[in-house]
Amino acid sequence: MFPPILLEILVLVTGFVLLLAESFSTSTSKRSLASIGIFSLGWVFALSFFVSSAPAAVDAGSYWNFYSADSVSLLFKRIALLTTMGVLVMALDYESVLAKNIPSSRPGAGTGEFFILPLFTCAGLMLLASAVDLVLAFAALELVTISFYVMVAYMRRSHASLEAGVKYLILGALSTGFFVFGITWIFGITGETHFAKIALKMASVQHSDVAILFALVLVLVGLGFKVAAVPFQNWVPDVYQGAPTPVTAFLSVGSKAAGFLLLLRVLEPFLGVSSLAPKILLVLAFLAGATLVFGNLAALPQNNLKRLLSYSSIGHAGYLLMAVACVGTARSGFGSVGSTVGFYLFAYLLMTLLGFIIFSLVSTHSKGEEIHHFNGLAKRSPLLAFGLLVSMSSLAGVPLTAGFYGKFLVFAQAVNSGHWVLLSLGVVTVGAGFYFYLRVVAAMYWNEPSESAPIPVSFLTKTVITLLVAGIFFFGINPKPVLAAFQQTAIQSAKAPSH
Amino acid sequence: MNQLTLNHYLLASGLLFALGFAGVLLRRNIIIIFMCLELMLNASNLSLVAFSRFHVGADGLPNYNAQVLVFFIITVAAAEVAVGLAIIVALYRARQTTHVEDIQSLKF
Amino acid sequence: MLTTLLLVPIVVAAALFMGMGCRRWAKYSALFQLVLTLLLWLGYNQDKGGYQFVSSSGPLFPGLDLSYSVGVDGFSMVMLLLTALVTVAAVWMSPVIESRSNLFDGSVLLISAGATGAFVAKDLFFFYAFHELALIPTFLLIGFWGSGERQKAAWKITIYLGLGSIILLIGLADLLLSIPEAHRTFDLQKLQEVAASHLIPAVAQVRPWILLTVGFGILISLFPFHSWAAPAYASAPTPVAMLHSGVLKKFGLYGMVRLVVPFLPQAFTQPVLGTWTAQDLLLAALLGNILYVGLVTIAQKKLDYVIGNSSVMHMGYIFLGIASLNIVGLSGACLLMFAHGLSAAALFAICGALREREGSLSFERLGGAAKTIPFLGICFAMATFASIGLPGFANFASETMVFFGGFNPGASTFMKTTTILSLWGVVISAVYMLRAYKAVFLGAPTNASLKWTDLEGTAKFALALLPIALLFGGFFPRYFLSYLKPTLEAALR
Amino acid sequence: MSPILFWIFAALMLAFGVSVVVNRDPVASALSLVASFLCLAALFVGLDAFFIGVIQVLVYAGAVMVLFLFIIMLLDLKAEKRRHFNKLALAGGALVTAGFVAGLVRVLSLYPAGNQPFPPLGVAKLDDVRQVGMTLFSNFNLPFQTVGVLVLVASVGVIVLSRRELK
Amino acid sequence: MESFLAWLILLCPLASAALILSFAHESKALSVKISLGAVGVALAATLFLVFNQGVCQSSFTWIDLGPALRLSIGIKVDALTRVMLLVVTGIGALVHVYSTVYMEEDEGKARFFGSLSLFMFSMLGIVLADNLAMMFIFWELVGVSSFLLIGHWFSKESAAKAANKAFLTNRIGDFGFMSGILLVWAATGSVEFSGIQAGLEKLTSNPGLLTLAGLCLFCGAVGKSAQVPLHVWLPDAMEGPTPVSALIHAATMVAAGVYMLARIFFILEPSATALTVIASIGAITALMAAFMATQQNDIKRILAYSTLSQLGLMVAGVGVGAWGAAMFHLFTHAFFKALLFLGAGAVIHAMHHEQDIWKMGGLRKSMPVTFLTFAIGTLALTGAPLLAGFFSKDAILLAAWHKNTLVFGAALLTSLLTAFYMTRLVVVAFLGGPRTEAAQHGHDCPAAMTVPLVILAALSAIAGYEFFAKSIFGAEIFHKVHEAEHASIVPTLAISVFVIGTLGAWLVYKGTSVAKPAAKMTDLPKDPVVIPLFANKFYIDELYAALIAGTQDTLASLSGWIDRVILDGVIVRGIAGITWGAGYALRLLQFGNLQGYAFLFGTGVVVLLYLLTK
Repeated sequence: MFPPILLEILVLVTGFVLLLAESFSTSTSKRSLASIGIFSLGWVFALSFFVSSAPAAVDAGSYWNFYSADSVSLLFKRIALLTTMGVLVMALDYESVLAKNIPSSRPGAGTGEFFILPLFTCAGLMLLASAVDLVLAFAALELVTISFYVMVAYMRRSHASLEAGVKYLILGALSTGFFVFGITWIFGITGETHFAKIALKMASVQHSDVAILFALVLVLVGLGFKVAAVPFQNWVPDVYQGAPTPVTAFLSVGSKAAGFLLLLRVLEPFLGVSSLAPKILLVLAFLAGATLVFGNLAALPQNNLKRLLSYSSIGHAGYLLMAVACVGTARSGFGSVGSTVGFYLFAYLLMTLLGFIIFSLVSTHSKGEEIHHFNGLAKRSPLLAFGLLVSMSSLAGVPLTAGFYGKFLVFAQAVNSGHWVLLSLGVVTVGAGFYFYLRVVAAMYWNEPSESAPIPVSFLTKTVITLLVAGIFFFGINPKPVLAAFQQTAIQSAKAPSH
Repeated sequence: MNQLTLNHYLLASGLLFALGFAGVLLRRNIIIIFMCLELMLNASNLSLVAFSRFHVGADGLPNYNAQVLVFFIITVAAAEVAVGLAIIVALYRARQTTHVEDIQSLKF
Repeated sequence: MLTTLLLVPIVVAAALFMGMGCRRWAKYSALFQLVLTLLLWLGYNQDKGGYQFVSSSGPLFPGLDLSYSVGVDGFSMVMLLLTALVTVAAVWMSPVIESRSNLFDGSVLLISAGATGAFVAKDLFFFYAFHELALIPTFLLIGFWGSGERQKAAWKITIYLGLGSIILLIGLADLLLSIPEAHRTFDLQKLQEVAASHLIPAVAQVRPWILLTVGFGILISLFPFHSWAAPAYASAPTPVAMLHSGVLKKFGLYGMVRLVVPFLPQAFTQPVLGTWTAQDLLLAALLGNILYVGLVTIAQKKLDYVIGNSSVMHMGYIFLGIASLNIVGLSGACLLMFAHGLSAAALFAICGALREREGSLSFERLGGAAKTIPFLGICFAMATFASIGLPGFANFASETMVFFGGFNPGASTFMKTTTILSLWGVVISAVYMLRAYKAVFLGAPTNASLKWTDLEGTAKFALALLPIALLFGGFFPRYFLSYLKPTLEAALR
Repeated sequence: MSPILFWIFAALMLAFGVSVVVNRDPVASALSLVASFLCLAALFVGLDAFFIGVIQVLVYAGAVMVLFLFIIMLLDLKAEKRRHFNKLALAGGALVTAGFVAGLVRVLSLYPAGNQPFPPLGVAKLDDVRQVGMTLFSNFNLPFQTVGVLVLVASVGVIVLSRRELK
Repeated sequence: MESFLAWLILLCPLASAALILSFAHESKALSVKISLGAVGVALAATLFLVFNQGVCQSSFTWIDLGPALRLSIGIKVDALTRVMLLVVTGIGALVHVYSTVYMEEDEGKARFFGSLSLFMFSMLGIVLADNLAMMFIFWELVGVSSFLLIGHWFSKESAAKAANKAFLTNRIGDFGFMSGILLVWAATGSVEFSGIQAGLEKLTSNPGLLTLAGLCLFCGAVGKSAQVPLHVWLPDAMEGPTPVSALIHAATMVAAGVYMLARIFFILEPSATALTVIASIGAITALMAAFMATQQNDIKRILAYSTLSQLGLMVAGVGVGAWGAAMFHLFTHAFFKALLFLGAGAVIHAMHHEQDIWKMGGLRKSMPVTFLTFAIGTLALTGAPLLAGFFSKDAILLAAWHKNTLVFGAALLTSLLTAFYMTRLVVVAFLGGPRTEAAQHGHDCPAAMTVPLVILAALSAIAGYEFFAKSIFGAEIFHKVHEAEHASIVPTLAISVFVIGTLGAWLVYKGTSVAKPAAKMTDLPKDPVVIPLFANKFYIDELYAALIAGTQDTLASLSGWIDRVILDGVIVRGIAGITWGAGYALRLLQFGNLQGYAFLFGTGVVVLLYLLTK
């Protein structure tokens, strides 16, 4: 059994080594960097099953105060690793587009860092997964955010990429401002930054409700931005559309997963306080409802698939928030909210990644992102079409796919908590979802292609697609491997503070 | 007036924060907007330091955890400025503008 | 055994999707399904009753009793037989497909597999999930290979059913959560025992009742959620229309009997809307199916729409049987599911065969076809007779039970009135079905119809299976009831 | 810190803050920013956070302002010809800001701890640097390392984004 | 033994139908053999039962749901059953024989015989049924077989229409019948005749319910026996082949209603209201149909209306409490009406499917056997003394005389009219000279057709006599026939109306029998109101057509419109449209301006702030 921090260290070391290699190598092709990255991450992923998982003890040695390696953290680390691997695979296929959009004298130059930065992002996500202290959480979150700033704006010849970069930068910094202000207040009220200690303080010390709620609003704003909750979602469609597709996928999965994990961890100490919990949950429900409706309905008239997926990403944030809004109020049953969110994110990882990989391939090849560029894909490239079909079905929540399980759990949580208004919004949005997701399927299967040549797909990509499809079905039938992580989880419900 | 309380600092900090936020909403030059964001971050720092001084520990020292956090925030802000300005420069090179109304091609 | 039954069509479908195999594979798969189902049917010990051929994977969900487990009791056995019969007829009668026929056949098999799965599932989750397996294939099939306004119809059915299933999902969750935690399980067999101990208080039954009834109701095309059905069936390719109206739609009814009746019996008598009880509302809705949709059917001028609407109308009878909440009505309803499945499938099959011969199915362009295509004519006549409830066919036996059930001495006045009014529906259905039969098969042959050729070879046998099964059921309803009775008695306990 | 000093520095800080927001000339804005931060540093010192005050001066006056000015020069940004605040933006911005301030004031008024004076320190003389350093390198080592990586990423990013011509 | 025979009677025709329809539908000869064999066996078994006065009861369960509901297919042979059995199998057998020739050239002969066997099965089922549910089953089945047989020549638009009409009209009656069964079942807990009888007091304790149940059950008879207002199908049913008309639409199926009423008389008896209604409907039917018959030109239609009228008489008989008399009339009527139809069939056959009596004439000479038998039939029907009809009609009249003067009057008038229109038929068709080419070349048919005529003529002559009828009816039922106290005025009146009617028609129509161009032959006397009213069947068909168009079709198109426009268009599409529109509107929030986004962001913050800290 290895110490869990080894995982982050290995990822970072890989990053350093590749950085050095990039600067000293004379080779024009940077593809091998990505391959090494994927390979290493794969090893780290494998290793993650052999680390000793242990939750952080509050008063253990100073170094580990902030770092928890419970099974939930491990699950999220794995999510991060898988996402990054997927992103790197996509990045390989995306190289041609990238090279065209970087001002350089030689093709392929300047792409190297694009393959390396995700490793650092990944490390940031992994650290975030383990962070049980606001300081580490802040540091790790900013590591992730800053690397995203760079990656989003990476294609300097593409006006869209730059515009997305600037928008993300400004709004991201704005949200960071709020987040930091919120942290400040939390610290100010409790005098602590460690979640568990905050919880203890909340349970024992007299405090001012209004001040705490003020702090929480600010934190919620910051995290709401990360998870794309309405009304802090504005950046999402524009940035997703402008960013290089692999980065979009990364943002959509990684950033969101991080945001939700942090949201749960931050809220946990406060939901235990009976005078606060109803108000917090009300706000969460409000956010959830707005997010659900906005994300899913605004996607209806969308013709650009990438933008459609970004609205869809908002919509899914809505479902996740719906689950979060159930924290602590539920009659018992159907596992914890944490497990619901965790599984949903995991499922979301599989299906979104699959969708983006195929989208990236097809849009690169047919030079367009509109839905009509996917016309007749079933005839041109059946595998891609089937993959996208599975991805869209899963996103829409068709049973026997992982996406359905996620949605099932969310709805069950909401029923359990009696959120009937949210549920009725949920019904409408699921209906809308069926429409816009299946529009893609309809284009692929009903329409005739404008050109018949199949789209070339590398072996690696094919393998990844197959694995993702298999994963979607497997976890759509048997969610146990993922859910098991939450059996002895810290994020249970507010009723039982973790330590 | 005679004795400084925590609220004095918090109010000052809050006003600075609001000022920064107002700047973000009003100014159209991205660089200025970015400066305003720095104002907001530093407003938090003021609060944090005030809280740090407020939470005197059993050992009679201010709560240094908060000061460390301030240190991190300053560092992060600096890094953010660096990257942000690089992006702005890249934007300027490509589009010869740093105005927000010139970058709204991505919409709806 | 049951897993094999389920996996064979899925595997064959997968193979077909990957471009392997050909149409014959699909046909053999369907045949295999029928043979295996018949073996199961004969192997099922109806004296013992209960779930048999059970196998389970062990829990799949930490903390919850959810597992992949299959098993059949008498009721699911009957539904399984229906599935197998209709599948064989659908696959073997399937029209010639020029474009991407592998995808077509594979999708059809998937629909069948979905239905099979829903009926063999012994776990609530998989019961629900398998039903939805058909959603996407249906969408693809109607949209690409359908006729008329196919894309519009495909969208409509998909979104409508999608909405229905999500409401249903919420209802199922609500139902499960209403059960005290110690008894909560996804296992249908255990649920049956739980239901028998009536753990849900009467007042708490109303909300899940409404959710489930609306959810299932949408899937079953209960009035006023029926408007998706007729256009979808009219546009759908023949096998889809057959499987969907014949088998898949029964899923909702199956669910009503499996879940609503045993768990929420007291909800029926709880006031919901003013002084109207849940039962009253259901009765009003089913009258909408029988009388209103019946009249709508009379107004149709195309064969496919007549049959599509008639299929909606007949759901009313099944609901009447369910609403009566007694063994007589419930048995009638269950047998009627079987009977209606076969007769609707037969009608759609013939409708499809006619469409292959004549593009439009509007009455003014058809006539006198019995001269040139007597076999289809006879089958159509038999299916018509069956569907309008003539003795000799299973439909009659079951409708009789439904009426007796609805008119049982303990029934409320509204219930009895509804039964009598439903009885009038039998007249209505005779009006439109005979009108349709006359318009298509009787009278002077049209020029076009003189060139038609009758069904050939295996397709003939495949089609004939359906009326034969109907006759069998009509003559020996007891045989089927011996399968159904233990389940239904348990459900009513 | 004596209240007088607090009032002076706080007022100056806010005044320069206003100047950042309203100044037409970017250079003036940048200089106001630094001035504001210097006042902030003074407030830090007044709160016995000497080390942080020093860092504030070093980082902002020394690095960040230079960076801003450098970029302003590099891009050759001119002062805006006229102060064209969009009326709508002005109204909206004012409204939102006012709303936020109102909320804040309300929270402060309801925050009991806020009305208490600062407790006296238990030691006569603070060895501030040592204390911060100890905390940073012991308890906060892991976040510190993380921030280190962050800085690395930022520098890589800056290089990537601003390389003019690639090899 | 008895029950075996009874089952044999029931199942033989079923087996025949199944065999013919599934295997022998390609071979005419084989199907004829099978069918004849089946009916022969049935007849033989029936004769055995009749002569041995066999009684039996046996059943097997069809639907078994424990105490809640148990429906069985059961047979019960008693005196009443035996009478009907004999009528059905006897006439059935004759019609089968007759049909072998009559349908010789028809390409659907196999189908015809299959359907005929199916009919035999269904009809025998009604007769043998020991419970209402089973009776209902076979009730419906005779409807089907009648549908198949009426629509035998389905390529003919009118035949297809008539088949549908017959079926649907019957369905309406069956709706009432089933409702009645449900009412009775709900009250007494049984559908078996014996069970109902046992639980009858539960029903009689509630007179309103009793009357309702009785009338609902009667609805079935109204449909099947073509009573007003559901009589419209029977004349149209003449589109079927003539043997079918003879068997189904004259002798047996249409009489099933009367048989059913006799069976359930014990339910009707306690309700005076129900009986009065039944008597009135019967009387009205009898009278109306007789009026209509006087102005028909189609030989089969005249007979059809006559059937209607006689059925009305029988129903009126039941209504006045004389179910025995009604059954007796049913019995005799079956023979002479079958005879008349088969005779008409012979004429039609000979005339190459000409049915207009005005295109006949003088057939007396060319078709002597047919004429002779037809004349016997006519006399029997019109109530000529010493023939069968006289006795049975007399029994009904007698009962009515004691019970209900109005009914009696109607019945008497009906008899008068019957004598009139039948004489008119005979005079116009058979006497005088031939009016057309075809009529000149008439000829008697082959033996297979004439022998049944002769047999039936013989039976028509003797069926009314006590020695014959009693041997078949059995003593205890025959006693019911003549329950009513004798009143000598009744036969006197009956004979006088017979004489008046016959003479009247003779006088009116004998002049027309001189060979004249057919085109000029019209009915006499001229009258602008009454005659068209009779000729057009009181415009009831038109009334119904208008009624259906006015209610059902309007409702249907209204519902169709609501479904299409309101439900699907406005509601479903409206909801979809609103959702889509909302999506479109929400999308506009993504207007691309960074500061706008920041503003929204800030608004969000403020809103949350107020939500939480308010």
